[in-house]
Amino acid sequence: MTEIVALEALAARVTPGQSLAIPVDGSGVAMAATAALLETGIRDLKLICVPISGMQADLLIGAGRIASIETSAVSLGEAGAAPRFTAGVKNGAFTMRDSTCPAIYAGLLAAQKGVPFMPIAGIIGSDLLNVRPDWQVIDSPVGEARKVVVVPAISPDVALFHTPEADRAGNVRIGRHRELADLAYASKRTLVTVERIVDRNLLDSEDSAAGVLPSLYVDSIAVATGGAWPLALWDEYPADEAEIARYAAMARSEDGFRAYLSAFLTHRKQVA
Amino acid sequence: MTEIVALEALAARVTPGQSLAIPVDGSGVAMAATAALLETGIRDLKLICVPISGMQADLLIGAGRIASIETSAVSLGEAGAAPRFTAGVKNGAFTMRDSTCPAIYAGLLAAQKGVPFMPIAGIIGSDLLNVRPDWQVIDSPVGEARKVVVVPAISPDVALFHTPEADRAGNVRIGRHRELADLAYASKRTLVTVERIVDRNLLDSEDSAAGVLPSLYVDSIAVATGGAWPLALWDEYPADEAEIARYAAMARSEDGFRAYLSAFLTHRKQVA
Amino acid sequence: MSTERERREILIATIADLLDGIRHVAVGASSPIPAAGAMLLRARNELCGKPPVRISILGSQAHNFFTNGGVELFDCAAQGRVDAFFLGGGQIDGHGNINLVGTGDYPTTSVRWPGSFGSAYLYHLIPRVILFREEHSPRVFVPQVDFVSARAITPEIPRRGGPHALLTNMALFDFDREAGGFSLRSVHPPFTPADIRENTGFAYQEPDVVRETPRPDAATLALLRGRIFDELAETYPAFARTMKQAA
Amino acid sequence: MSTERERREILIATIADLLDGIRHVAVGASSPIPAAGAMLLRARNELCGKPPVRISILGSQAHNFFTNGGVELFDCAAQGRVDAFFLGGGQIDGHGNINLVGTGDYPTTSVRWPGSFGSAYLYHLIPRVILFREEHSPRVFVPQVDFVSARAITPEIPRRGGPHALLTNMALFDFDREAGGFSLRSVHPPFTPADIRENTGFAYQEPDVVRETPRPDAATLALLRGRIFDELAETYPAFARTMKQAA
Repeated sequence: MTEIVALEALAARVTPGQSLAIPVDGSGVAMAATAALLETGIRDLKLICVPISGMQADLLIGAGRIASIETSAVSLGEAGAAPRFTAGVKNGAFTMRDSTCPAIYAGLLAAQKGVPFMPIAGIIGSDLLNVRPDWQVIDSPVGEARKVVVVPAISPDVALFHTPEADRAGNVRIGRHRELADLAYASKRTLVTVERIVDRNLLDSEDSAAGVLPSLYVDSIAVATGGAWPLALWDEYPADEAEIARYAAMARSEDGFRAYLSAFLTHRKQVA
Repeated sequence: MTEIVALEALAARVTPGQSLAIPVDGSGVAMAATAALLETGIRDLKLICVPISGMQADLLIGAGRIASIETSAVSLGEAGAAPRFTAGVKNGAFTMRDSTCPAIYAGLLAAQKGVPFMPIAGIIGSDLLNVRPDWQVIDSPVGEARKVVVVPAISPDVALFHTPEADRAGNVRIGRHRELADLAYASKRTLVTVERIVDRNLLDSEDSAAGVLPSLYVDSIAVATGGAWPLALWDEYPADEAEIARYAAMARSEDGFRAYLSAFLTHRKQVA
Repeated sequence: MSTERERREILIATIADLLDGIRHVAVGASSPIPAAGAMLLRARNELCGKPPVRISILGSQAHNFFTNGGVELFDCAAQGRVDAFFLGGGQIDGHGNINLVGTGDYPTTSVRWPGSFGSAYLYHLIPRVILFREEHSPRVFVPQVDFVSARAITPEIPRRGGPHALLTNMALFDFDREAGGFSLRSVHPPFTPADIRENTGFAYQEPDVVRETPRPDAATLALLRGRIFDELAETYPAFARTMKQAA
Repeated sequence: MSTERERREILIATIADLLDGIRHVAVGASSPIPAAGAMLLRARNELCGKPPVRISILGSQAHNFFTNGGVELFDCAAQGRVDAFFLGGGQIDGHGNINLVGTGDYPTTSVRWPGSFGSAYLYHLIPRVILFREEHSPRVFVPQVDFVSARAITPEIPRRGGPHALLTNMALFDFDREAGGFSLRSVHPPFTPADIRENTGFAYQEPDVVRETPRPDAATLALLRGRIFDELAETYPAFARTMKQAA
């Protein structure tokens, strides 16, 4: 059953060398938990961005905590390129596994369905097929005769994300953000931070149940108020664009990144 | 954009020879529309039960309107075997395509994803593989090396189901019954009957939006009060077990079925 | 009437024992006895402070933890999140194979049953599948099923799922996945091992001394006749009423 | 400032024209000009009683018709339910291939861009992909991209999707799928065909007489500067404010 723990305890559930799946900005990025995770001294993470990431990935990269990254893009959006990602790729600081958004979803879907691979439309002709030898083009074995790309299952060790609320039984409200469910279904363990724990059972009414990830898929929950800051959380709060721009500017240099990271971690501890 | 029409007009959207996908009892079976469809003189339907059916399939079979049926089971549940189905199989009255529940979902998912086939766990060793030459066992081309069953895409011409409500833009409330969305995503055309049309936009609030099938996937809507009767509709009304038992008893004979069908169609016209 | 109730109570208590240790059991629609067994285990674990048991009942609103539609049970099983399930069969053979399709030549079978449902898939994926078929007769328990809806053992591919036990109105069998067959564990009173031999069409292992299936003890009966039948009434009102009235 | 506004207005009006006839257009995040073009078409169709246009803007709440998570846009495109989309590129070559990954030797590219996003997939599946890249320079428009994120034509497999046109700050090109290349359709004032030749690194077809891209007419401008920028403000407040202020 789902445990409700402190943020530090939740972060401690991630161990070095594990694969960690994280959602796209705005979907519910667990930034507070990322700070707590950095504090644990985590290293050698195999990051899986579903299907892209921004500042969260850039922080983990800049702090030297990742061994590899599988993603369709890393970008700070309006604030421009992700500086530590860009620098890290050039330095070969980690293994880069370039992908395309629906291929990440397809890999997770294969894990959700317990099959070793998933076929996916499109992609043929892309150089991604050259740099991803784990992908293949096959002739469809049944049905319409045509060539189709197949990608292997992606089964993350841990999924980590942030949402507005959970109930005491561990049911998590995900609303329309079903990509968070996709993450949880495919992952061996799912860690969720929330703005608040509510007393009502989220599965009780048909209307609210439709937007719920059942506790069956949720291992640990921690409360983290403003837990996605400086990123947006649905209609709860918008992105702190100024803060992200400040990060983008500082992270251009290694020293600037160190200074930002230190202040970010300190800020997080003060909020907690 | 979604049209809102009379029940008869909705039924007339289905033409002879088309493949028609219908959901499991209790999920939202469009029984009133089935009566209207029978009145159109429809024939040669290729029925696809997602993933099983009961009285709806049995009525269409008994009335001689289907050319083939793909299903994991046809059963009246508590009321026992589906008499016209059982008799029809023995007579070879239609082409029988036996399946297993998740294989039906897998076929629909392939259509949803625009791929010609879908891998699926399990099944190996089942005689279903012998009677479904369109299914194959392959060695996984990527990822974990193991044997896996692949099934072709199922792209129904028409999906038909019943739910409590739709809004004027054509958004349909499906709650947790996401199998209805699976049906719509995979089908070329989706026809929905509802208990009522509501004035508010179902996509307006995040909570209600989570349980909505967007109008993008909905071609035609008709109001049919009590439209699932005698089957259940979620928490709106329970199944009329006595009526289903009456059907089960009468449909044991060809004559009894004819009498039931005639009364059923008359009843439907009186309700409308 | 009281005998009928006792027969069912033994089945329910036996199912609770067979489920011991699981975290999540799924129960098909129209399965009041398996559901009652699962509820009995859940109540017992709760009373002894043992880990909680999650029960998913297909078609129930109250026992529905799923929010992703009809496919979620199947996905959930593939992910290893369902520990136990129940399957029946128009025919069950000595190799543990089940037939939900019909007898005679496919497709125009002489007897046609509803169809394979999810069996072909779930049998591979759920570790503890309990075969539950009340009718114990040579017609049901055959040497070889006419159609294999779901195969019990597939040595050519690795799998986590398969049969764990076979429970009928007369007896309880264990399934040995290595040997690929059943062995008689116990016989429900008042039946004898000879009754079982007479009514089973397939070969099975029989120990020298065959135990009697234990009747539920007083504490179990009290729990069953009180709380469990109350809980059951929400999903299976008619069944729960019959059991209560018989008490 | 007014020139900058006029430049953008031409782009927006051109996009509306390029989208004419579609039912559903999807717009990526941070794409105010494509979004404004789509909104202009929607408003125009509504005013003329033409079929309604659905606009999905990724990351927007108000323009979000999806309820199945991040994968729905991709599924929707595979189902043929998305008629038009916009793609850019760090490099775009004369064959219509786009590069969103970087220049130099992969993986330790000398210039690294964010990544391929959904391009490798959507380029195959959406019939009318509009390549939109404001910077018009030989650095962007190259003979051959260093990395093909998404290929424009794959004769070996049937596909419904691919490039329809290329719109830049200076010109509009049509893409000819048979010939596999671009042809200049019009040049935005004040640029000349010679400017285009000078700033385009790939070969393309050029007609004998090159048209000027039409400036939006008065009715279009009124619609744009009123209703469209108001509608746009919900998703792109900063952009809409700038455009309004310039007016």
